[in-house]
Amino acid sequence: MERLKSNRAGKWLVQNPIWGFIVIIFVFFSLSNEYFFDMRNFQNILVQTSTIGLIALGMTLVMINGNIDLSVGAVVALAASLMVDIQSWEAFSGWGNWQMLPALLAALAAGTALGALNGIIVWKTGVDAFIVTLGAMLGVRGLVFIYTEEQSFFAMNFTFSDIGMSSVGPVPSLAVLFLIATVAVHILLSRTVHGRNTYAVGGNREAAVNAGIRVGPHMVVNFMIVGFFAALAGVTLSSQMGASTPNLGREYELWVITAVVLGGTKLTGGAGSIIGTFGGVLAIGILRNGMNLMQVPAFYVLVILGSILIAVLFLDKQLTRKGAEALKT
Amino acid sequence: MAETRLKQLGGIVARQGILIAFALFLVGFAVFSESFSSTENLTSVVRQSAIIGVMAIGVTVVVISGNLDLSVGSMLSFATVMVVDLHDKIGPGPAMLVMLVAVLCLGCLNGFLVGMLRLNSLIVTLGMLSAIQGLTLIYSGGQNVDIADQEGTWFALFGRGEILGIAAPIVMFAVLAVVMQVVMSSTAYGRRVYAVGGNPTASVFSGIRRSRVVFSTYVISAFCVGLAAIILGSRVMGSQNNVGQGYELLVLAGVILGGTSLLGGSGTILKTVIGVLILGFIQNGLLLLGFAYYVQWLVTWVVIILAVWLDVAAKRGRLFSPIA
Amino acid sequence: QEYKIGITQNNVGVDSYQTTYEQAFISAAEANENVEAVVLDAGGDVARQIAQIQDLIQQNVDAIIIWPTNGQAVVPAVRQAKNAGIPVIVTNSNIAEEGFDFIASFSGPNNIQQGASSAELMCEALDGSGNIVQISGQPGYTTAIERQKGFEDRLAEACPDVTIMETQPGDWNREKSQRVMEAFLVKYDNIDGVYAGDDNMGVGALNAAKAAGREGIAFIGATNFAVGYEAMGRGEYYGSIYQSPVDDAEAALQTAIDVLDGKDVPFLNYFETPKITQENMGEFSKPVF
Amino acid sequence: MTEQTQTPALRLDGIVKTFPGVRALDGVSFEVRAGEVHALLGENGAGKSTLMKVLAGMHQPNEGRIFIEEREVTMESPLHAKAQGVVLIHQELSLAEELTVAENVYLGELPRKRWGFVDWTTLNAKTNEILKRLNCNFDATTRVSDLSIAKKQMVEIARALTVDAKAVVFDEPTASLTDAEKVVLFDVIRDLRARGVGIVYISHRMDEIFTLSDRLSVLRDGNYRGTLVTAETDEDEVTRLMIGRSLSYERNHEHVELGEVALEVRGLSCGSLYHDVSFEVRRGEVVGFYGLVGAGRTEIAETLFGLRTPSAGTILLEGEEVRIDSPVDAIAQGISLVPESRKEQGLVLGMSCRDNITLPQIGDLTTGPFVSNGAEVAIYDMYRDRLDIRSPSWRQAVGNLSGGNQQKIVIGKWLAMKPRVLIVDEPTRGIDVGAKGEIHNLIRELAKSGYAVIVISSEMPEVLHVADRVIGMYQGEIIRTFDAGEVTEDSLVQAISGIRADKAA
Ligand SMILES: Nc1ncnc2c1ncn2[C@@H]1O[C@H](COP(=O)(O)OP(=O)(O)OP(=O)(O)O)[C@@H](O)[C@H]1O
Ligand SMILES: Nc1ncnc2c1ncn2[C@@H]1O[C@H](COP(=O)(O)OP(=O)(O)OP(=O)(O)O)[C@@H](O)[C@H]1O
Ligand SMILES: [Mg+2]
Ligand SMILES: [Mg+2]
Repeated sequence: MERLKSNRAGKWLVQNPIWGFIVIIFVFFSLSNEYFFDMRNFQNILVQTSTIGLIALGMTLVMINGNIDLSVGAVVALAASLMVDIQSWEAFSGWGNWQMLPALLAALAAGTALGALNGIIVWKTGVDAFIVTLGAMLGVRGLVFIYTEEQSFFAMNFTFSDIGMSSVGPVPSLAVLFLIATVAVHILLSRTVHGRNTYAVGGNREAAVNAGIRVGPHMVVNFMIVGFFAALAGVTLSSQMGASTPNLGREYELWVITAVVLGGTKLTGGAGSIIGTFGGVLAIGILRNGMNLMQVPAFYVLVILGSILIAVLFLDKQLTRKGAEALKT
Repeated sequence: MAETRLKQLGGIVARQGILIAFALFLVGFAVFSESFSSTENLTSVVRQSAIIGVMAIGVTVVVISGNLDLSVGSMLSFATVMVVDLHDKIGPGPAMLVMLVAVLCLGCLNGFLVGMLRLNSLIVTLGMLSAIQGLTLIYSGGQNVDIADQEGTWFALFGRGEILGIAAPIVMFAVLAVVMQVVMSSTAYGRRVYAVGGNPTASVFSGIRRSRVVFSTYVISAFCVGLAAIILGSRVMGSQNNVGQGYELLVLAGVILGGTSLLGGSGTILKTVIGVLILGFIQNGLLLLGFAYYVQWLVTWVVIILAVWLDVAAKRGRLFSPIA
Repeated sequence: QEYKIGITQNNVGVDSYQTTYEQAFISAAEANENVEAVVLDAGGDVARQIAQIQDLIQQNVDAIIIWPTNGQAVVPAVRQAKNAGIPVIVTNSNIAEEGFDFIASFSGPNNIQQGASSAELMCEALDGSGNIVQISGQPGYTTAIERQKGFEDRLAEACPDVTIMETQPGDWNREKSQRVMEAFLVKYDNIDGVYAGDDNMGVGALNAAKAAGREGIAFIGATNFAVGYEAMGRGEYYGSIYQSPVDDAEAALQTAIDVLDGKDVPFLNYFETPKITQENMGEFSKPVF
Repeated sequence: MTEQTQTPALRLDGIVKTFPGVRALDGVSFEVRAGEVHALLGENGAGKSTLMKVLAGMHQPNEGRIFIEEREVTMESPLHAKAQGVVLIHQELSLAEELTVAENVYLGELPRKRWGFVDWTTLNAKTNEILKRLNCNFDATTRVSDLSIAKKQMVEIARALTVDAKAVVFDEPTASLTDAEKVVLFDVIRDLRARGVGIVYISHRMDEIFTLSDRLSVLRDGNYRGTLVTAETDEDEVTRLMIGRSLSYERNHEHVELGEVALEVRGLSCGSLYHDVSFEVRRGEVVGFYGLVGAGRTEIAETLFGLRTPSAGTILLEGEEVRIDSPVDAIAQGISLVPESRKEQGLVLGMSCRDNITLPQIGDLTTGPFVSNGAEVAIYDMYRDRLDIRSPSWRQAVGNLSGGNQQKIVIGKWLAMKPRVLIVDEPTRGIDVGAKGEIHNLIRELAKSGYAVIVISSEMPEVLHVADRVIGMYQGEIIRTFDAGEVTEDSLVQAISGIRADKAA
């Protein structure tokens, strides 16, 4: 253990234990299942995790801020419905494939706007983000049902779903999008003033206020970012399906939060990273994919998934343990 | 003298924004829906709220100690399926006993992982949420369970019967609330829970066995789930594997509506009761007004935020948050 | 000749029907030595179901049976399977018409027809006039929508004097339905009948009415559950629609095998879902779920 | 002295600030000239920090006016205040732990490149410059969470040097600094003064005030008491102004009969923290532990209190070997520890004063299953009177008390346990002179009545004044033990720098 901590790679691993875990399950599934270790399967995993992954990128910012957004699942459904419905509006029928553009803009704008709304409420009322977005989780779902009148939408234009299934070279487009977004948010968080302020606001809100950071607008921006990514996830998900349903994205918030926390972001704010979040997302994706391929019965999948979440935490604890000298509190 | 008393009283009322919000809702619904304020309906709502309420009491204790319990929903499914299933096999008494033991074991597991091993409570209980859901399905084989003789069993008492002329779920809810309120406010144990939630390190430096306190809160929470399962099982006389799905967030909403901070160290049981009742009355009121379900969701969104806003605004003495 | 057949189900464990279906499917597959089954569950999540279809394509199964979590959303994934040369059989509830080109066959009950049958039962129970309330399934799910539509359309046609006073969702959940019914009972004192999207919810409504001491209400459900069957036996429950998950599962597997064998199969392969009432319940065995 | 001008850099006029139940400032006026160090004194809770927070825009005053260079201003926010040239170095650390030193120093004002990117080169260069000026041996890119408290305090101070300030307020900056760092800080302050900055300096340490300040003002119970020129006054006058009476500082060493050995430690080690530590404390005796930050004194105390597992050695209480695995064991054995960090380890800030004081013994204050309110309040009242705790009522949340009063609550909490062995770690950090004297007397009294007391302190006068024997520690080892008679400042300084008696002699 001590030796592990002394070299650089070891130190990195101690800070991001999730990647150690990923290596373990990766090796495990590769050895125990013939279909797992396959380029196409890896692509599948990336595409399948991209939905949760995109949202998790935004959620990381919000959670480092010390807030949370439970409404992302509902926003996914709203964005997906807008995306699929608007592109088939009469008004755009002459636009060819460009009919997707207004739909895309509307979907992303709706997500961003709802994020802004959440953020402004949190800022102005001082009500805990948990309760604000819990309300929004219900309310936005209500909006979805009002908008869709309970209907699922279907994209007549197969180009839409073809985009979702397309590839850039050997890599699926959605995977590329996800990877680009990951890098972008990583840079945002680690290199820009806004990103650094995100840590300050979450780590010590009073210090941030005293230092003159405009905490309110800052938080609103991060809520807008998570709203944007939730909407983007809705768009990519609907393009995988070429359709949307009003119940899309239920319980996504829980999985997203799980991924983010697995990746080392603190619920209390102030700490976390995109590399960690990416690891958390990947870990969940690999687990699900591996268990599908191994045909673990549905009931046991739940038990295994739950146990493994806890096991990862345990591993994390072991890696970061201070040793016998530590204060016992 | 009298004047200052009055002023004090005014100050106290002003700080209890949630009570005002609660009163406003009641009046509002009563104005718009005739059937709302009937005794029949009011008791019916409280009776319905008892299940969420009993669970929320347990979760409040967990939250005060600075942790979360998201596993209560699937634990409720587990417990209800178990007690209903065993009812016909070994009789109501033993069924309840076995179920309580099983649920307490799950609570101990939560408590061990969070209290003793100090693992992050959100992820632990999310993991348990999933695992217990799986356990339930494995236990029942995915089948619904039912009680065959619904009329003849004394198990009917808990969900359908009356005690001293009051619906049994209400009595259980009220008794539990009062007992836990007293425990939290007037016993050494309660004080320790607040201390652990308020400052875990300082509590250890004060000679409090932090691990044990955290452990115990999860046992209490599990016990409350067990009680809720008895009420639910008896009320429905059957169960399905996902009855409790989503309850964890509803329960938490009730707790937070009551003003308990997720950061731990503050909150009271009685306010949780009010929070839960607000949720129950909103749902019921909107249903009686005949809104479509999605309109109900929209209104709930607005109402929840308004209620908590009123509460925090009253506490800080100004409407908008001062942060820039 | 061994067939590898993959199935992705909607949401096993959410209710007994789906669970019994799965068990029936597995035992039917085991009984047939020519079939190796890959059984997956989407847990009600469209995205996960699509992922599972992709995983099945990845494993190069011979045929895919899909119980759609959503009739529209799975169409592109089904198209992907078709493009990979794998025949797709849809079971239980159909996919959207746009996807018909990509599937080999549908096998399952006709939910619109079921709703219509329930409406006919309701007319019968109320002698053509009265006030009723409806407790629908989980909003947004095809089965719920189709049954509601079938019921409402047929009711307006068959007995226009029966009025639906209000419809609220019961989410396929008995406790939720009980709560909804309690509110209905407070609100309306003239309820003559209740239509519930399945018997599980129907029995919840019945519980509420019994607790409130209200009598003379006709309860009609769908997908006859054991509890509904028993309540019918006690004379408390008017009627329901008999639908066997075992038939459903076996039909799906058989259809898949027939497709693989190159036999001619009808495109829409509905199986029988007869009305069941207190009168004729003797002709049916008690549902196993 | 230096080029003092007569224009006030800063003037406060009739400032009133009330909190629910407290009138913290009751019409305070005072002024600071450009190019002077103006000390602000007062008992704990007198309102010093509140006044400065009003000045820095963190609190809005109920009444009163603020002038910068005779121009009236309103301080809307800390940023606004900073823009007007007023910088406040907080009494309590206020840093974002996950960020680097540089980011904390320039928090809210990170230099930008295009597209909102941080200009790291400029940022780190500018920060390193400041750190160099402050003689800090850590780098701008170090993460703050990796720093010791003293170094964090230096980061806090570095913030004052980022702008061209007209006035800088230091609110107890030395509470957790070592002597070496203090010297650097004083140089920086003098440097600022030379540049014509008006400086407000808050401290409870008279020696600092007299070395550093040009003039001093005194607050008492939220009222302004007067301003004195430092060179023309003495400690006694200042003290009288502060607390209304003189302090009799008799050096308390009339010989006390020592009892039998209460606590004995033999060969105690804990990994790399400290090594082979042996000492004994008798009943009636006060043993002082003196050393530099990081010497391992706190860790020894924590081990005795069951918070660390020793890797070797034995602990004996009244001759019997004991195992102490947790604070619960320690308390049961009659050991109390007043911890080093009151906010993190000592107090539950959201709880009332009463609840904090009775927390360790809450299980014994019950009648039947219920906590007895009467017993609790009685304990609170007793220690409030004994320690002169200033709080509007026992219901007040501890977090709302002034720093010094918080410290008194922690001490009261552990005195109330009536321990056999009392360990106090930095007991008077942030405590005013009056209360400090009281606490010292209290410690002596406790010893006299048969307690064994260990005092850990980084203040030499404190150890010398209060302890019968002094143990000097250096890097986890006991270098030398001094008896009451033989201890001198010089020998102590040698010991804590690692120079052993034999070599020194
Ligand atoms: N936020 C607050 N709410 C209520 N009372 C407060 C608050 N802040 C300060 N006070 C009260 O105001 C008074 C002055 O406190 P302040 O912190 O200014 O004292 P101080 O002179 O800095 O003391 P110390 O030397 O102990 O730091 C105290 O009685 C304190 O309890
Ligand atoms: N920032 C740090 N990073 C790593 N180790 C540290 C750090 N600060 C202190 N230590 C180690 O911890 C041990 C004791 O530190 P600590 O400052 O608590 O000692 P102390 O004697 O109690 O000093 P004081 O009471 O003055 O704070 C030392 O061995 C020191 O090397
Ligand atoms: Mg102060
Ligand atoms: Mg120390």
